Amino acid sequence: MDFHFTEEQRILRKTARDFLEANCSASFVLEMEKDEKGYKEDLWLKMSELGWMGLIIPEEYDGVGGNLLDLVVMFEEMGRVCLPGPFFSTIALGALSIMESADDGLKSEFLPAISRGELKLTMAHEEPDFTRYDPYSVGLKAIKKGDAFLLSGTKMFVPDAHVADSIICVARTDGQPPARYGLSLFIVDAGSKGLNLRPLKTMAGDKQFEVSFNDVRVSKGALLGRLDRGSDLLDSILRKAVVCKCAEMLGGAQKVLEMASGYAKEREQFGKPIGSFQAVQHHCANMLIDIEGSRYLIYKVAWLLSQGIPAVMETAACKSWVSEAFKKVVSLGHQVQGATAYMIEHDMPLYSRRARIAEMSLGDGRYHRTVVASQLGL
Amino acid sequence: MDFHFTEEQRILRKTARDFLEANCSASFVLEMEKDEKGYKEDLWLKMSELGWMGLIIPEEYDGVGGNLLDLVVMFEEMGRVCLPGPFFSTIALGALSIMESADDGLKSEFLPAISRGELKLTMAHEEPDFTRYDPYSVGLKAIKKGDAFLLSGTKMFVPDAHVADSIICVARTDGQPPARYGLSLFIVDAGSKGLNLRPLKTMAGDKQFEVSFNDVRVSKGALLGRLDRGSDLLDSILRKAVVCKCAEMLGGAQKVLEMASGYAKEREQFGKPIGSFQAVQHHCANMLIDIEGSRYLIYKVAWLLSQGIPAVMETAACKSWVSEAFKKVVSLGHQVQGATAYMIEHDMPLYSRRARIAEMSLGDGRYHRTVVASQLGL
Amino acid sequence: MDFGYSREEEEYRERLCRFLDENLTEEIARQNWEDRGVGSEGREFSRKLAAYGFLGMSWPKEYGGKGLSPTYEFILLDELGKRWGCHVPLDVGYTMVGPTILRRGSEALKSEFLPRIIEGEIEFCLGYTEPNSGSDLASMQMKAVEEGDYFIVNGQKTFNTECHYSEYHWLAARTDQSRGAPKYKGISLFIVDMDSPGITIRPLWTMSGERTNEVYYDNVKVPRHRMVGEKNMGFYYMMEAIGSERNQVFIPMRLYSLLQELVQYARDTHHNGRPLAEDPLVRDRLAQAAIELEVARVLADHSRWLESNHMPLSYEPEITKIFTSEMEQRLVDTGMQLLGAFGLLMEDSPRVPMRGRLAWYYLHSFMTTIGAGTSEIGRSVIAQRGLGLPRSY
Amino acid sequence: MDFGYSREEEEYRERLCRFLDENLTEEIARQNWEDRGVGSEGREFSRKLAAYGFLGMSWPKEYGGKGLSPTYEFILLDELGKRWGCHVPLDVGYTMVGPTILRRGSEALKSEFLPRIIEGEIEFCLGYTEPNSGSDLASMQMKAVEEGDYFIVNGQKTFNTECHYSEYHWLAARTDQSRGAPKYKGISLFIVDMDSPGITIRPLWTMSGERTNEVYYDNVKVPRHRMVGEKNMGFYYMMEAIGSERNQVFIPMRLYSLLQELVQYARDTHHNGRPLAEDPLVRDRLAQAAIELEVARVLADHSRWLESNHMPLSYEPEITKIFTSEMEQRLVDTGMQLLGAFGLLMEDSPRVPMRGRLAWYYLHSFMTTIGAGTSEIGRSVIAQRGLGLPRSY
Repeated sequence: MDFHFTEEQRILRKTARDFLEANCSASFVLEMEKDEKGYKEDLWLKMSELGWMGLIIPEEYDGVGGNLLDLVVMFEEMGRVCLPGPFFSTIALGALSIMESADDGLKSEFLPAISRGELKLTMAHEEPDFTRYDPYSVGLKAIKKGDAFLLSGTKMFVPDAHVADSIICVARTDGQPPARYGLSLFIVDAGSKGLNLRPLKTMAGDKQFEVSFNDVRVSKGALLGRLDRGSDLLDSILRKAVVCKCAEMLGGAQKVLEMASGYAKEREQFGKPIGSFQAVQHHCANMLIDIEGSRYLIYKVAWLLSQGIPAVMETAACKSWVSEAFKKVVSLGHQVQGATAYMIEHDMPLYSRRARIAEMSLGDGRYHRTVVASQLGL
Repeated sequence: MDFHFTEEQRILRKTARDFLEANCSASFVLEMEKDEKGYKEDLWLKMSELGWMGLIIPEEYDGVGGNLLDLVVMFEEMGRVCLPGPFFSTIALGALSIMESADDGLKSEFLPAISRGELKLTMAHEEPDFTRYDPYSVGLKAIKKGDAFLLSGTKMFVPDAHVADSIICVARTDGQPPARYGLSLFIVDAGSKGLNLRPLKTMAGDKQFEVSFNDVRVSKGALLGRLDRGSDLLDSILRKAVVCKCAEMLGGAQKVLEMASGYAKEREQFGKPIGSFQAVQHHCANMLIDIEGSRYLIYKVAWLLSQGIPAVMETAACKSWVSEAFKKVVSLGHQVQGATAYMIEHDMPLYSRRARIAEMSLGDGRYHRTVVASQLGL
Repeated sequence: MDFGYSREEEEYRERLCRFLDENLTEEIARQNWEDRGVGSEGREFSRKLAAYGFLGMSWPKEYGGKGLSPTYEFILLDELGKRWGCHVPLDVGYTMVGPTILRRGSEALKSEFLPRIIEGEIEFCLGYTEPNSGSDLASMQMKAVEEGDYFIVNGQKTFNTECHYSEYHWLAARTDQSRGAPKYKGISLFIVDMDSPGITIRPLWTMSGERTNEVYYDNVKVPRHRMVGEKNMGFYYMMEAIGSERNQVFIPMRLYSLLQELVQYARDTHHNGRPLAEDPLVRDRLAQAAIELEVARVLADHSRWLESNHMPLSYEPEITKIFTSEMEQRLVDTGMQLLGAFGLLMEDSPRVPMRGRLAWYYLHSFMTTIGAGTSEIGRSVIAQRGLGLPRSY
Repeated sequence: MDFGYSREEEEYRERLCRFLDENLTEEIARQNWEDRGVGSEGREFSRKLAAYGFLGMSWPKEYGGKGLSPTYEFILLDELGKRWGCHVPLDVGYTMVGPTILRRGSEALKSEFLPRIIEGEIEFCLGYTEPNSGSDLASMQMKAVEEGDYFIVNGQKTFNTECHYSEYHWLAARTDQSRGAPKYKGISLFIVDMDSPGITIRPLWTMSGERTNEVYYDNVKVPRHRMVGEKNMGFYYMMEAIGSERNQVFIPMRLYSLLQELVQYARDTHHNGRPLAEDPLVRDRLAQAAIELEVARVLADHSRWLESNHMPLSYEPEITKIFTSEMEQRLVDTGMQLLGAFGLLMEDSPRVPMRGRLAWYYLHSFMTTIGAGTSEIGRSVIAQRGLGLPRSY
């Protein structure tokens, strides 16, 4: 049992905190919400120079060779400032997918370029015809035609599709939704013919897309993992991505608590700091309780997964809990900080809007509780 | 719109309050929990002399001719002191059933005797084979044999069966559970051959029984309402009984709030009354909010039903809400009053134990929310 | 005990419903509800509402009202609210300022303002909150110094929401600057022309897209006769109005349309071939929301009944406010659970369900438990006034 | 970051599990958990636990311990807890009194008491709470006046739970009666033989059937050498011990068996031919309970890790306590929703499911957020110590 981060992780956190505080202010985030691209290439390159793109990528592929806990530290810091841009898509959905696939050819092709900041990825998974999250409710068809596959169907909520060089597409090669069997993952070049994007407009101004595939042709070399058995690979990718998403939320929640408790110490009404009112104290205490639980659960799951333990139940528990916790924290953060924090220019709405995006991303609490229930033997 | 009670209702409340405070102390209630019979006949007779048994019974049957709101006032006061004994069973389950049945012969036979306090009734409805409340999950069979019916099966959670003179038994005369069609109600003489009681032991020491029917013979004159179509009658009986049960809970909740806020004013810690601490204030405020909502919803439903409006959704909403509210109120009541109120001799546990009994009686929140959902068109 | 309406009241409701079904659009409803500023359609609707005789039912006849029971006003608010959460378009004047003018204003102020309010012609904006005076409103610092027939007003207000389209500012300012005077005994109320020289308005935009304002007063001259009631009594007037204001602002039926839209969504939306409405979890949560709406309605009914019968309002409207506002937050969360990721989409997004109303409601919902007094202050008020607990601060 | 156990720790756990599976019965577990008094079976189990070497793993060797990490103690508490919520049978001495003797007691006290605690031979009862001193413990009035080699003690304690079967009272009493002294600077701790002349015990029965006690002291003579540590420092000793005590008392795994029994019930119980486990509402609620148990466990793990590594404990054990105790109440409600009316039945009723454990848990659950400090005090402690907010009282 050891809750210490390593010296390297502490340095990583400090570097990330300093860099992001200097380069990613709240007004920058608001600006990027309105920006069509949603991030700045020069910031991306700076991050790349710091080695962040390669953080989790093995050294043999020009990466830093870090582990999932290193990545958790990074996402905590990014969540803390609501960093815009395709880092999550490229690393947590993209690089991790390729690493999990254990396909040396694809690794050589993609990982070094990702490491160098030259390549952006994303994943196309959910679909408009399925109105609730379920990873196996996939209807987009990939039909074998000679040495290639033809992909047809529509994907929803694809993050950063407008800047991705390649899209990892979850397709059905056999069976009917919601069968777990019959899914396959393909890496699709974003410039492929037949790919069409429509930007969605979400409450957080993040960049999500509807992506339609009209007979998009991919070679059989684009298959990631095994044909028809993609769900196994998908599950292991999603578990790691879930922890990264939870870490993002944790960073945001921690920042909200700091804002709220800071405000409670300074803001005076009735002749004293509002933080001396028990109601405000208890709101702040409730935030801390929810955050501490989230924090150690995230670290535990990251540790379990980094040990190669599937941790199906713990990961689902983590996403469900942290989603709910972040929601509660932003509610209380607003309640403590009053009308001022309801203004769009205040930092607070950045977090309360993203809390809902993160809640729905990679499965909401409802979905993950169904996983926990099954794991309980129900 | 008028939230005033009539002058008669105010007098009724005052009389009931005074009488019950004088005759039903907390220690008496505790004593009755241990008593096999669970009530005192002399108290029953005094209540009868006050006209309480006949309160809701029409004057033509020797009753007082009151309405459902009068009965709500009475049950509030009874809930306030946790009155033990078969009043609820006899009146809310018994007399109301017979009145709803619109059978003049049965009315003449039963209502005057109930009015005079000479007859006690109860209803046998739920069954051990059905593990969740659902009024139509009835399997006890009534088979026609000549001019009579033979009843076979087992009933659960039958209140006060040990002192009832007659038991209104919900039986299946056609179809299979959980079909709504095919239920019939019979009035069974408690002395009938083949009837067996086993006392259940609940957390509130109230008197509930398992009642088994082994070819119990009843004449066809014992049929209450129409054959096979008992569910219509049952529904309208249960709606009124539900309001009475909610009124009982309201009286209890109000008393808990009075205890808690009284304690908060008197108990000092850190040199001042604990009621000046915001956390305690907010607990008390939350109790009041839940109680006020319960109160006016109960009055509204009682008024609707007394106007002959079925109020299916409102009644179900009422039971669900009031059950949850009473639970929350007793939790907060305990939290405000600390360790002292955790002692069995304190009044508080009377209410917290009964809150759960009442929650489960006549359908828990879960069940009633399914009714509301259907009424919403879901 | 009677939860019914009289035949006259029901007839009024029917007439009103016909009118609203013809004249009220979602766009008009949203202009007010979302504080987007009441535009020409809203102004026209307001005048029409008045012209058809639906405004002023409970106001005295001498100012253009009909002298009937406030119950009619609540019927109006309920029927408006049922339609996309609409409110009286010029609601600050109609539901908040007007009643105080009626209670405390001079005959001249009454004659000047009340008829125009009832005709749906003018709007006011509240001028209470200051940067350092939120929950502790009585600590306000805006100064009004008497000079002959005028008050000279200086200072700053914030979160004054309707200022950019209102004709008048309903301003609270400190008129007793002497040291040692209790802070709540030195405040007066004024009606200020928004186009008075020296007033500057700066927009503040909320996270849900509404505009509110900072308002700066720089030696603004306000005629003495525009002071409402007695000098230094303003805080008492604000407090005596608060119960009735809550009754007029926190209208449970304004949540009815959101609930109905969610029910409809659950019926119409399928997942893997089955309507969401069949899922016991969905059913349980939507049923709970419907139950809470029933509760909110009886709480409001009770509090309204007190007002309609001129009985004192104490903690009761505070309960309605807290319950209704917190219920709104729970309802929004229920909606979010139902819609999942689709609930994140804003109104002009492809594939958006329910015209993006849910996302807007979410963004808006943070304000409901803060605006017009926080739930925390409210609960202490309930404990102290409703239960007699000692003061906590 | 490492959430694993060492090989030695895992081996210890395996050995322990084998022992518990053979020797621990539900009856023994309940004697302690339900404060029914530890009977002869419990005493025998306690001695056996010691004899097999499972007690004292982290205690110094000179007093009979093994000088290893406190992690072993937590493994013991977890494995006991998993089995019907069991605790160390003589837990007050083992988890609360012993550590303070070790930290603050004289060499004589250590030698006298520690070996017997580790041998599972003796039990203590806490003597803190008084009728007028609950949350405000430092206001206690029990007096201990020095007279030669003795203190003469007078006064009353209440809710002193294990007194009727313990050998010793772990008594806090006021030793500085001078006016004006801060109330928390005049309290000392004593070890008092429960059979000392002048002690009277009166039973108090709780709503869930446990016995607790009022304890009256009438000129009870307590030898001076039975004072623990320095005079007037008792309150500080109580406070410095509180974090570790919470770590030892609020064991999330004690809720594991209840959760498991509920899952089993949902699987085994049918309604109209379908197992309750198929109902999405049941699944959602039980999953939520399992998730909360995961959260409680990592909170406890973190707080334990601080203790095991001799880092200061601040607000962390308070979080574990609040979360675990409130989670218990939610879990019980989840159980009640699952069992419906059958959950009302007590253990000796016909047709009772789960041996009536759920009804007992419900009755017991009211105490969890009050005993050992209320959630309200706890949240203020968390806000003040964990976040640096100013004092509220």
